[in-house]
Amino acid sequence: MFNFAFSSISEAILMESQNGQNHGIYVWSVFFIVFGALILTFCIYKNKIRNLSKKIK
Amino acid sequence: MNILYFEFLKLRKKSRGWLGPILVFILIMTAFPLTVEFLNEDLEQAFFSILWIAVLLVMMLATEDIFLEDFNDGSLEQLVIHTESLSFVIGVKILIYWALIGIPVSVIGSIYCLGITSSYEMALLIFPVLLISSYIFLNLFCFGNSLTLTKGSVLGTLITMPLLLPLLVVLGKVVIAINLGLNYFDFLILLLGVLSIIIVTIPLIISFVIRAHLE
Amino acid sequence: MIMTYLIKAENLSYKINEKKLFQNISFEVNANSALHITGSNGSGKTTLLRIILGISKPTRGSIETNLTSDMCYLGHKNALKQYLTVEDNLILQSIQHNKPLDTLLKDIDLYDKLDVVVSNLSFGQQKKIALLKVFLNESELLVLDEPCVGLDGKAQTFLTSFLQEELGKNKSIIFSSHINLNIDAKSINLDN
Amino acid sequence: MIKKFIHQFASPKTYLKQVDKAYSFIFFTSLSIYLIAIFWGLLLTPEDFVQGHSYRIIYLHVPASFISQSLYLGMAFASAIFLIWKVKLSAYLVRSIAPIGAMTTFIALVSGSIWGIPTWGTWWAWDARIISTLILFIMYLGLISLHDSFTNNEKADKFLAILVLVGSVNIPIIKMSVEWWSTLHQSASITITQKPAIDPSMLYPLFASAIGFTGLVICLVILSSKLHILDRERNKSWVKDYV
Repeated sequence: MFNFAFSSISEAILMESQNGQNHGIYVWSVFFIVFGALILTFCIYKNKIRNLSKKIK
Repeated sequence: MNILYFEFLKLRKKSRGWLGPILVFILIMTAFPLTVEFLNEDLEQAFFSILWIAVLLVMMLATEDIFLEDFNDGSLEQLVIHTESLSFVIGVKILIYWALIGIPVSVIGSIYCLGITSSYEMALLIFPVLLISSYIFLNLFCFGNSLTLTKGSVLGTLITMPLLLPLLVVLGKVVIAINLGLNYFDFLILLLGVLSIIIVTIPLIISFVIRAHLE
Repeated sequence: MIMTYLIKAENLSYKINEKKLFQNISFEVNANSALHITGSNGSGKTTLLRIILGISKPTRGSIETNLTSDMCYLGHKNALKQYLTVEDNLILQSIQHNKPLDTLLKDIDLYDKLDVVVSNLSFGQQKKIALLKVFLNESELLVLDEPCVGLDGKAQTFLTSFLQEELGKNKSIIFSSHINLNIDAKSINLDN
Repeated sequence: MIKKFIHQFASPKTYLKQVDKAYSFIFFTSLSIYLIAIFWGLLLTPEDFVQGHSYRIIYLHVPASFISQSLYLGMAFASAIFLIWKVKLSAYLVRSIAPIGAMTTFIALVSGSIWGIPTWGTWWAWDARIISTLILFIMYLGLISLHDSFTNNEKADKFLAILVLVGSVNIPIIKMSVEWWSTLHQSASITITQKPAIDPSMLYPLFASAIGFTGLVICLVILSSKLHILDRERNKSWVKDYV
């Protein structure tokens, strides 16, 4: 259960499946989209709150 | 009784309000065959989807300024002050709109249906469905337009259209049911049930919204 | 005779978007009396009238009414359908076509305008038609928002004398106006 | 009684103070849970027999789509409280949840779409759940534009709450109807009533990622509501002290 499913980093990036297709591109693009969206939203809100606080002061 | 007559008078004398949507409906239904190849089969396949969308669009256009005019000229204020039940008046208003726009559109829709499928049975069966669905469309668009009263009907449509999708699914299924000779009356009862819920609730919600607008 | 109030307001305040419009307005309107609401533009005269009518709710304070009939209200918007004729508009306002109406129409020079579409009339003429409802009212309380705007001198005197007459008929009036009408009225000012 | 209690407890001022205390705790806990869960799910769990490695998208996709619907439920709940008890705070919450809901729905939509390429062979299928997610996305945007189109905020709050409630009645109907219309999507892998259909070793990280993602989204809602409250109450004296 806690063993790596991949033996090397390049394998983890490519994620070659049993049917021979490389699924890495899908998995990692979703990964970056999700994290990108999260980070972006956090940054936007933090920034907006900071600007508004300055204005109110 | 008075309210019924007043609303009738208001709409009947405004021909762009009721004749306009009907003519637009006829135009859409006449224009669509021009976009498909001149073969009856193609026409028949596309006909019903065009029909439902056309009804939807026309009801959207018809309700565009249903409350806006009364709001702008101050009639709504008078209504709120003088009537016991605002929701009843709103219900009557929607009924009049249905009688002057929904019913003619349903009749014309069935005639087009007869013309394209050349089946009397189909036209006959589709008529009540058109009547009920146009009434439901009207109610929901009225709700959307009452929310966005002064902000234009594009926003109203944007927030109402998602609410209408289930109805479109049902309408699609009705046509299949008629074609296969299946449980048509079950669908009719389903639609009637939905309509009876909507007839009661939507005017209540709209009257709440309108009071909030005037506040 | 026991004086009972028709409308009693206590400490009314109103806010829009957290901004104060007016605060702590109190008044009482009895039968046979008039109340003149004054104040500069944007001081909340119309809002106060709408609170009295029950359309808007005050942010703070209370208002009690003691009426047996609907109020008769004429606001900035005259509630006329622009695309209908004067006659149809009168039907919509449940005004019967009878003798008193005819004499009234002659008094305000509108007798020959009955079958004219409202949008073809001038602002003042439209205002007069809207006022017909006030002239023929059967309410205890008249609420008028700037009734004189757009009226010519003749119509203004007609209106004032009508209102003064109404006061004698056990009716009350609440109105807002920049012009001082010749009516015996208490007045409150909304400016601080 | 209840009304008084709610009003006292749910003043924006106390809300912000409480939330500020909890914020960093929620943020760091859920962030670490989420990172561990994603690491576990993306790199440690075994390959799926049918879908290959592409199934790993489940750890990113499912939490987002679960949250996007729960947020709407939360909005409906807050709207009801607002309309019944006139609690201002819940009106603020409804408005501040909407953009976060739109964001998570967007993530669910895009990740599902990408997941569709290897598994269904197409990035867009006229499938029930995709359609209802798309509709949900549009509804969120509609809610935001409805609120923003009014300059009188009190009115906007009321209309938004009404629309959210009407929509909350309609969302299950939309889901049912489009499901009835056609379906291609695999049925939900985990339901409350039935035993889960996937292997526990794949399930635990899924739960963990759902919890972590929920925590992060809660943090976003906190930030969004803070922004909204400060904006709406900027003329009040406590805001100046707070800032």
